[in-house]
Amino acid sequence: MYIAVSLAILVTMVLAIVRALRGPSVYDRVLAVNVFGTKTVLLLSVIAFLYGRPDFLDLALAYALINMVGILAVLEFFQNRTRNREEASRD
Amino acid sequence: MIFVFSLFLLSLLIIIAIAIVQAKNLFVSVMLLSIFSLLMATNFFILDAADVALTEAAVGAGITTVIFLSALALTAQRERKVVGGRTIALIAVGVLASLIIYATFEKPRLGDPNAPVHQHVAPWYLEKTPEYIDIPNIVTAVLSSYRGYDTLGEVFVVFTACIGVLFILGAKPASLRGERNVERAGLRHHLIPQVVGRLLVPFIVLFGLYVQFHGEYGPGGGFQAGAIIATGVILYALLEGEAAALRAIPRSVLLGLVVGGALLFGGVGVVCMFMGGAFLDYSVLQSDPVWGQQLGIVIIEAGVGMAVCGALLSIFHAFAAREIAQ
Amino acid sequence: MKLLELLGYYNYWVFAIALVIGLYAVISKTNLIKKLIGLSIFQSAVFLMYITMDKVEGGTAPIIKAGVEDQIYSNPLPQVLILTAIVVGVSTLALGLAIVVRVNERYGTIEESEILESD
Amino acid sequence: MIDLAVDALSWVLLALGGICVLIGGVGALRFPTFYTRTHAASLTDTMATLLVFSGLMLQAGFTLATLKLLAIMLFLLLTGPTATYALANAALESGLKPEAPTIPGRTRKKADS
Repeated sequence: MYIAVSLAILVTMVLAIVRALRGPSVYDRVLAVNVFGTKTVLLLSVIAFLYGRPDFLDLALAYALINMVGILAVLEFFQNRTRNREEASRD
Repeated sequence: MIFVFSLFLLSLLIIIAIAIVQAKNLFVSVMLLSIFSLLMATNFFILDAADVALTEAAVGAGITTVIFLSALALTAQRERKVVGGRTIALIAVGVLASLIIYATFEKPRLGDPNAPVHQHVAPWYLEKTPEYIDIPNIVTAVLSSYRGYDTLGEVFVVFTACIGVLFILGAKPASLRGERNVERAGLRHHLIPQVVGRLLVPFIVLFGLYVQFHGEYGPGGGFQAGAIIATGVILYALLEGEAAALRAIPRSVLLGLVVGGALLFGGVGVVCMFMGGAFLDYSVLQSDPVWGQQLGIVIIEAGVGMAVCGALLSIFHAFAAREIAQ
Repeated sequence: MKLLELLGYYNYWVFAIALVIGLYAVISKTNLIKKLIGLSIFQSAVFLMYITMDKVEGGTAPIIKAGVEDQIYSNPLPQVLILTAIVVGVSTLALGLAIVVRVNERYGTIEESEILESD
Repeated sequence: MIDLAVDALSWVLLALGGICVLIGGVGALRFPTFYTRTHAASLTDTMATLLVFSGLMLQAGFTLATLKLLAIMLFLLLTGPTATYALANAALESGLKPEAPTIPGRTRKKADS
């Protein structure tokens, strides 16, 4: 059963990668990164059970906690860029 | 079965690597680089390297993206079209790739227990660690005790890189426009990230401390903990604005962490010498050599964690300050 | 076993290909940030090779489980080397990016060809 | 008997979780515009996470692993939708308009009437 679930997650990872490669907008790529991040957490948890070493869930926990930081950095990046453009057009 | 996963993930790694190099938009490259890092961490995990996977996760998930995005905000986002020189480069790397692949057939295959790597010092580490140091995580034991010199060197490299970034970005830019020097608000007007992020920051720091002090028993240690705590503070800086993060942890404290961590590491080594042992030989710190080793490892890991956390945060603030100044 | 033998070389092949992809970016791209991205791919490829070497068949991560006899553990040494190298890698990457930022301020571009022209 | 029932329940949850992951992945690939794709992707963030982690928790029993799984699940449920929000907001702020797509060869009668 673990294998079936991990296969489903792997297929979804491929779909996310296809989305990341095809774009078309940069936001689609960021979305794919986000989907890929959550899928990695799921895959790591399932693999920990498949291995029979559930004490290695620390890695999944780390990703669950800090995956969002990258996406928030993207939000701030776009926000600052938009603001700079507005200021430049006002000048 | 797990090896089929590995095969699959490694193939994805190649596809992503090609896409990173092909992408004309540098922002897209950076985004794909974070997928690359996730894949790399999963592969490390499958190859039994839980500590390394945790390090890659701590560094690759937040800090690399944040630093790259700050650099992109300060420079151009698109790559110009290049003309010429492509074919020669392609031929050169093609030849190199086939040479390396040809050479790999001489290497022992994956997981071969008789490979030369597994014959030299590794069996000794695995066998003697319970006797000499008595902590379950052998990676931590090797990192901070048997190969303490290496780790000291690496900590000083991180220290030097941090000082270098501070020197290079610390100088005032020539075209400083005075009145534009306003405080960036961060994501303060986004209510949802604000609430969730504020909830997460203490948990990230707590998890970092867990990784720091649980490093003797499970995957973890100073390097990972430093990176995770730095990520937590960076999240705070993203949410509340960079100035608020600097008010919480001022620059002087950050520099103190970097210098203090490196000095703590070196200092323990010198104390060992004064107490009659060799440099970084912790056995002499206590009357019982095993206890001495354990005490030494805890102090060393704390030093590493302080230095890494301080260095990464100083680097982040250096980039962010440049962004506001421009 | 057959499959495992094939895979035993596959990891090294991926290492070789990822290495040359990174190298290609470093030597053929003129954009300085792209060069640094290539450098970090190159670096990751080297990490992959080291970690591939640490794997022992039927082994597990080198964290001793209490009360379990004759368990095979993977080699801790490459893990130690790479663990420190990852953190060092990100700080040196930041140093490189800092230099690129200063180059951009001085020359107004991060394309190598244009920098060479303006000098 | 109880063991078997718990096992069966956890398998059902895991299978449903796997199906949810797949559906979300296909949606994120096939949907026509960016905002619809975020909608599909959020299915994998919430429902799939809940199902897969509940299944794993039933398998783990009362151990430290269950606690860790619970923590991972809670954090994922918190961060996933937040990240999606942040992303959609970034797209909106940078001027990507949420528009209904016009698919050639397919008339949208309901929307018109």
